Amino acid sequence: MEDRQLNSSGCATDGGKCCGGGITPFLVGLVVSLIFGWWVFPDMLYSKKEQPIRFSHKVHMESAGMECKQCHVLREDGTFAGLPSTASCADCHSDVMGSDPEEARFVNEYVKTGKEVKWLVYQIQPDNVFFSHAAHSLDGCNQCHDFKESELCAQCHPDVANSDSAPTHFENKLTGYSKQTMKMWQCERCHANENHYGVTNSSNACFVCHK
Amino acid sequence: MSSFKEFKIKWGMAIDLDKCTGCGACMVACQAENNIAPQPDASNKLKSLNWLVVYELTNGKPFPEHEVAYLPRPCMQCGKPSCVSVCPVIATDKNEEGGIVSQVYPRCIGCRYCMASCPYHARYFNWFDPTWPEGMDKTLTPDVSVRPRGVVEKCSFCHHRFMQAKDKARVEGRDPNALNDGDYITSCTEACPNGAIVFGDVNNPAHKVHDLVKGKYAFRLLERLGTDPQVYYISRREWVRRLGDNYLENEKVKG
Amino acid sequence: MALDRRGFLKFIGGATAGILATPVVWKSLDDVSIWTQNWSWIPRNIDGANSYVPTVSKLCPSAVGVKVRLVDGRPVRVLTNNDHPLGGGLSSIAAAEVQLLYSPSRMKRPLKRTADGAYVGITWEEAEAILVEGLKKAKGGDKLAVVSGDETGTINELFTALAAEMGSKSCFLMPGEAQSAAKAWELMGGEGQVGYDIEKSDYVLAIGANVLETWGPVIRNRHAFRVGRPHGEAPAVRFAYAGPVQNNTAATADVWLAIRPGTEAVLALGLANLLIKAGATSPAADFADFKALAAKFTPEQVAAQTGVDAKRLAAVAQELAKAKRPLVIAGSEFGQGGGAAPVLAGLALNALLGSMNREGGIRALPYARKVVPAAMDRKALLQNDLVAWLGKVASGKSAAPQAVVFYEANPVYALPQADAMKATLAKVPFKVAFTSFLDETAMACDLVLPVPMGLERFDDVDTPYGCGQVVYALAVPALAPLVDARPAGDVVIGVAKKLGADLGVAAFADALKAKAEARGASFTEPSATNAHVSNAVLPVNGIALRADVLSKAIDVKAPAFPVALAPVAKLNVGTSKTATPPFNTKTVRRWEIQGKELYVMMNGATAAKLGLQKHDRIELSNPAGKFTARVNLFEGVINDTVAVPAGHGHTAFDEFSKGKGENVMRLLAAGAEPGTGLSVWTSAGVNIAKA
Amino acid sequence: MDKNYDLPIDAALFPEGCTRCSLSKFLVWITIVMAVFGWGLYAAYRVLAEGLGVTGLDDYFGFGLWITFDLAVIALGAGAFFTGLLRYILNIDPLKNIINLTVIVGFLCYSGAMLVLVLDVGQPLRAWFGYWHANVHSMLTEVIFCITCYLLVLIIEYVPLILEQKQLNRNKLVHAIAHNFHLMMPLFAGIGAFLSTFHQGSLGGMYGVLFARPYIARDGFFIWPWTFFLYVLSAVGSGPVFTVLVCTIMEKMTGKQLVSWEIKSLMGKIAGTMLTVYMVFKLADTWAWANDILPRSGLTFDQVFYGWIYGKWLLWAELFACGVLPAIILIIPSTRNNRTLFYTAAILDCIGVTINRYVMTVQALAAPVMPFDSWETYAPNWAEWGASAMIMAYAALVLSLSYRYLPVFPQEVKLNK
Repeated sequence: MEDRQLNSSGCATDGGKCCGGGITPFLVGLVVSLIFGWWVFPDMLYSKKEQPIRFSHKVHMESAGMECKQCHVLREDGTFAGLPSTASCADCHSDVMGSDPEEARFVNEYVKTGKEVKWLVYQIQPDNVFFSHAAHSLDGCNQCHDFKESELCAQCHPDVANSDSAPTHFENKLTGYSKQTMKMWQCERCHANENHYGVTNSSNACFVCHK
Repeated sequence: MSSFKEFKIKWGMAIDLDKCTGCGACMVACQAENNIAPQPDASNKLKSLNWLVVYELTNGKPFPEHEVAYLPRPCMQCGKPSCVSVCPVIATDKNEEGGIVSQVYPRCIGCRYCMASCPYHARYFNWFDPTWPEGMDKTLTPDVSVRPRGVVEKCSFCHHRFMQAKDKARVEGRDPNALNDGDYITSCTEACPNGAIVFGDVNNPAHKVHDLVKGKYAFRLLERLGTDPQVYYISRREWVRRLGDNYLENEKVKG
Repeated sequence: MALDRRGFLKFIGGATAGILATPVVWKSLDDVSIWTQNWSWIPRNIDGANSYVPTVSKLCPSAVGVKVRLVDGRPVRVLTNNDHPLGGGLSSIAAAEVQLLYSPSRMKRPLKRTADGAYVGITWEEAEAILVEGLKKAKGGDKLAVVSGDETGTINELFTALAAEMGSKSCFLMPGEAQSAAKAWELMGGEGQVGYDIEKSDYVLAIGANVLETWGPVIRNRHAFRVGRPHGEAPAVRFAYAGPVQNNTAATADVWLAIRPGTEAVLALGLANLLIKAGATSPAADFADFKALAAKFTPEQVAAQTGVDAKRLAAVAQELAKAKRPLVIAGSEFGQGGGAAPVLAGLALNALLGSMNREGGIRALPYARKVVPAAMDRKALLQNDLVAWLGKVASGKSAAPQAVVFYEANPVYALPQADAMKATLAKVPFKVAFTSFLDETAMACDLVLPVPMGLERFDDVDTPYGCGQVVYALAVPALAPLVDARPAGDVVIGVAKKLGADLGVAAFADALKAKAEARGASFTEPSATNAHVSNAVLPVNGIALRADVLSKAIDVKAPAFPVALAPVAKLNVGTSKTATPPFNTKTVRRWEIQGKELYVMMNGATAAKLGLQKHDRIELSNPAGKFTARVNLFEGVINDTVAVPAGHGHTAFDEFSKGKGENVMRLLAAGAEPGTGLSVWTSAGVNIAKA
Repeated sequence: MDKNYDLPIDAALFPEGCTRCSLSKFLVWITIVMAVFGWGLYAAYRVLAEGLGVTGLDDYFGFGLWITFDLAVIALGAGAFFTGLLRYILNIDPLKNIINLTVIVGFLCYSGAMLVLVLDVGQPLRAWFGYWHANVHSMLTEVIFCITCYLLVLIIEYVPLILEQKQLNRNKLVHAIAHNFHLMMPLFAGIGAFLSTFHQGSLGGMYGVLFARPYIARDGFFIWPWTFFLYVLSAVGSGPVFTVLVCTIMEKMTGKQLVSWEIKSLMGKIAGTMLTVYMVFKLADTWAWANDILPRSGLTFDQVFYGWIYGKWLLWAELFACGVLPAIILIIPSTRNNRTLFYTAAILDCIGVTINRYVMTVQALAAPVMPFDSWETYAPNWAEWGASAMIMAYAALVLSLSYRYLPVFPQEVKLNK
């Protein structure tokens, strides 16, 4: 026992001799962790999910000439309906209208059964966030800006107006949120901008956005 | 200590203590509105979470001279809150038009310093995770987030109703910063069958509460400590008014 | 490359430096804190579109008009309905009604009791078969009894019609103020249902009647109080309350006259004496007799019997005399068991004050006509005295029935002498409960049938006792039943059919439609408020003051017990049918229940006399029963009286009420009121000893 | 190297020239300590897994035993910064004989306090918000930053002591690091003194700013209420003798003399002087509070005490029996050099500061402010005692290991010849 301890301490004393390798191990460690941290880790953190139905905003906007707010409705009491229900889609799609097999699948699997589509929301916010779509209106913002409706929406939402298929949804495995869920600092790009205050009556107060 | 903003709109309450019978409807309506979990045993009042509590006041005289009064105590939404400046992480603030003291649950670290600072005991801590009897969580409203254990919470004057009233005004093309009297009232105000609570903008002469808080019999709790509450009480009974603040023997009560 | 220790340390150093320059640590730190906002075991908000269903609460005894808020069809709140004649605020039960849909004690499916006493779930088909079999054995000769806990619904017509078809008239309501009032009104020769026009009165004297908590349509009463007492201003309507305890009504009343429990009629006659002396009179034929009777109730006499302060009594008499539209409301301080005498004396006072058939006074409201031909009408039903009948069954004077059907009633818990009543009911071979909750009575039944809760069914409220106007309100379902429940009305109609009886209505909904029509309501379908108000009144002619009855009925004996018992009823602890709703445990006052222990109240002088201090554990006992409790000192209780919070001590239901406190009904012994024969249990007494 | 088989098997690790008990005896002691530690660990687990509801805290007493414990140990741990200040900045050389112990005690008090805080905050996973989302107006923010920085300083001060461990120190690099650290010590002592003054003060300030709690509210100077300064003074008036007491307990347990009486007496003199200064201010503060702040709030002196549990005896004990009395004993040389009186005074001094921290925490919360509110009482439960005991066990463990293997006491060899 005594010997072993002496040996081990002996090794420690002549450690100076085996001080080989120079800076290489340090650099190797650095590079390995950088690769892990920037490339491997983000991939591990998110799971990829696709929308249950390949939905084309482009077809609806361009061919059908619709506007965002026709489906993403503000209700009379000022609350926002968010995604349309199957019933409201069925106003047009009561039967298969086009030749797209995805539309046919939608009609058969959802409209006919009355099931709701479990759409994945890219901007889903935590329960503690209160977001008023009524407050972020074209009228309000266009006092100074010159947004088209889809441009205004795209300030926060992915710009899907011209896309034929919905982007992949990245879900954070730890938090359960979408990769694109806005963080508070992103809201503050406008809310902490004092130029907005007098015009939009916005503010950066906590309770403007929290519930 | 930081200074506090003055607001154009100041939401306030005038609670007529001569009209409150202590029935508890406000306390139940508050829990249901704000997604507060029920407690099978709530007999330890120091550990039962309710944003609004009805205190029992007594004139301290023996039978038959005895009188009793009930005092509902929401958060006072102080003009100079003692809780805001002490919070180390800015989880609570008084910065929104209307003067409601905000409490942001995901920011709160649960240090409870704000609770120590509040002489009204208006702040509550989630000692455990909230639980509902099986299925009852389906009755939660979508308006207020459910708080996990370890954070402090308090009455928000049903702040979500303020947001909803503003949104309704917006879609109807009205000015969200000029709500009519009654467009926005708290759940307790609405529930009280005796109409003991009047809620509105204290700064707006068109709102009933504006005149009520200036009445001869209006007072606030612990006024002399300088917290400047936005909740006013009204009582024609002097002993009730006297219980609103600490008085030395020779001091006169207001009203 | 051979990696020695030093090299390894360098590698670790490099890796550490590197990792700090990547998002790994910082992002994780942030995401972990976001994770704490969204713990999977914390329920989430579920968004959706709001909708509102106006209805009336069948759960709350005050029958409050409400609005149910639904989010995508999911009920989340019961809200105030200011447009409803029975609305204008919430009671602490109605406010919790949505949450009670998910009460842990809710009945989820029909149950039958097996031979070993255990309950097993069965299908509705089995349940109805058992019910039909059981009822067949009870055919003919009052072998079936019905006990209903619903005072205002048309459902009673179906149950009583079924009983009639089976040859029985043993149909009872759970005891309440309405029975005492009906008896008194009948004795006076009044027609229809007596009503109190609180809304238009300028001086309301409530004797016993806890008008803001348990008497009549409480929320409607409170609304009148609210209107009569403008915020922060001098009250336009004065309220006076006489009772043994400074209860919720007394708390805000301008005057509290402390009187001993059970002496309401004495107080009323004392006031009558003073008013007559001051010149009050009545055209009643027996006024002279009444005057002679009242003269015996001198202030000294009244003070001695009731304990009231003579000066305060005189002051109230003066205020009554001066008021333009005074109204006297007499009843029981805890909503039952008061007998007819107090109401009779109270109505006589109204007669002296000229309040009969006047705005802000007493109104005679027409009963609605029956819509089920074979049914017993409300008037007849109110004449049946459940407590007296059970007393006869207990003593063997009446034969025990073969079957009893309970509809939303919990007599095992809620009747006076609860222990004895339970034993009596045990004699009945076949007992069925239609109920939403597994209550004490259901636990004593052979068959338990879940009914949808008020928010899940069509139902109605017809002019609750106390209303000054005819009010007919429809309850409409805000949602489909969450459990395997069936509306009792439809079950009864089906069962009757199987027993070979035709009740004359095809479905309960038809009965409701017919009733609405009978009341002259413009709606027969759900409407925005679902309520109809009518100013129809019956003439009040030839009212007698019945001094003959009063002189017999007022029978103030020397107290048999050292301490009088005053139960204190409050709505926040629910009803016997619901127990304490989950949210409401927080509204129970600190020194009312601590853990499992009940606190009872007495004033300092009484406590000193008994050698007691706050928190002392005591035993309350009398021949009816006994229990232990702790002492809370409350100066708002008259001397030599112990005030006991009612509504606790459930032995059924869930963790929110089961086993907490004691049931005061166990200490209340019922006696018969001389002259009227009504059962009374408002003047109980107890022995108190340190435990 | 000759092997002496009479020595404990880990003798090679002992400080130069020192003897220690056998390893088995040491392990028995460590086992006892670890048992206590385990109990606390279980309490900590329950608190973290289920929530703070398992403690005796409630909505009236959001602060309780743990905060009292934190404040008390931080005050008593002040021996570290003040002795450091005197030793390195003011060059009072004899203090080098006890400075190592003050550093260890300081480190233990501060790290222990931080550990308790992890349990005491409801959301420990968000604790970093204190740095990232700091509210500059909050005294607690000042506390968080100062305590964290000061704990780093204490670690830096503790590290060279570890590196001076006999076997480690044979390594030239380690030796060089330890040596250089020592040269920088005055710098760290200075930073430490600065940080520590501020956080001791801001702990007091935390209470003094609670203007709606008349029991603890105090007027003050600039942004700091008087309690800010009182806390600094009371800490330096008790920290040095606490270190002496720890040292004496270690002496009793080890049966050795570790620090000479002169040094202890010197520490006593330092503490006594500061305590005297403190008591002058504390008495003045109490007088002003009773005659100005309370009546301004509509309260009388009698109203802020209640029954036995929150009785006036606590105040009298704090001010006189545990304040004025030890101050007198410690400043008068003849009484100070009477060992019995000295130790009595030291113990009373520490008790006095603990009472102060207790009443400022618990009684302040117990005292009702709304006239219709009631006095409530608080008693810590097993979970709080357990977690506190865990910290004591942790301290005992670190002290035991440090004593056994590190050259903590420069005089030990000489004094035990």
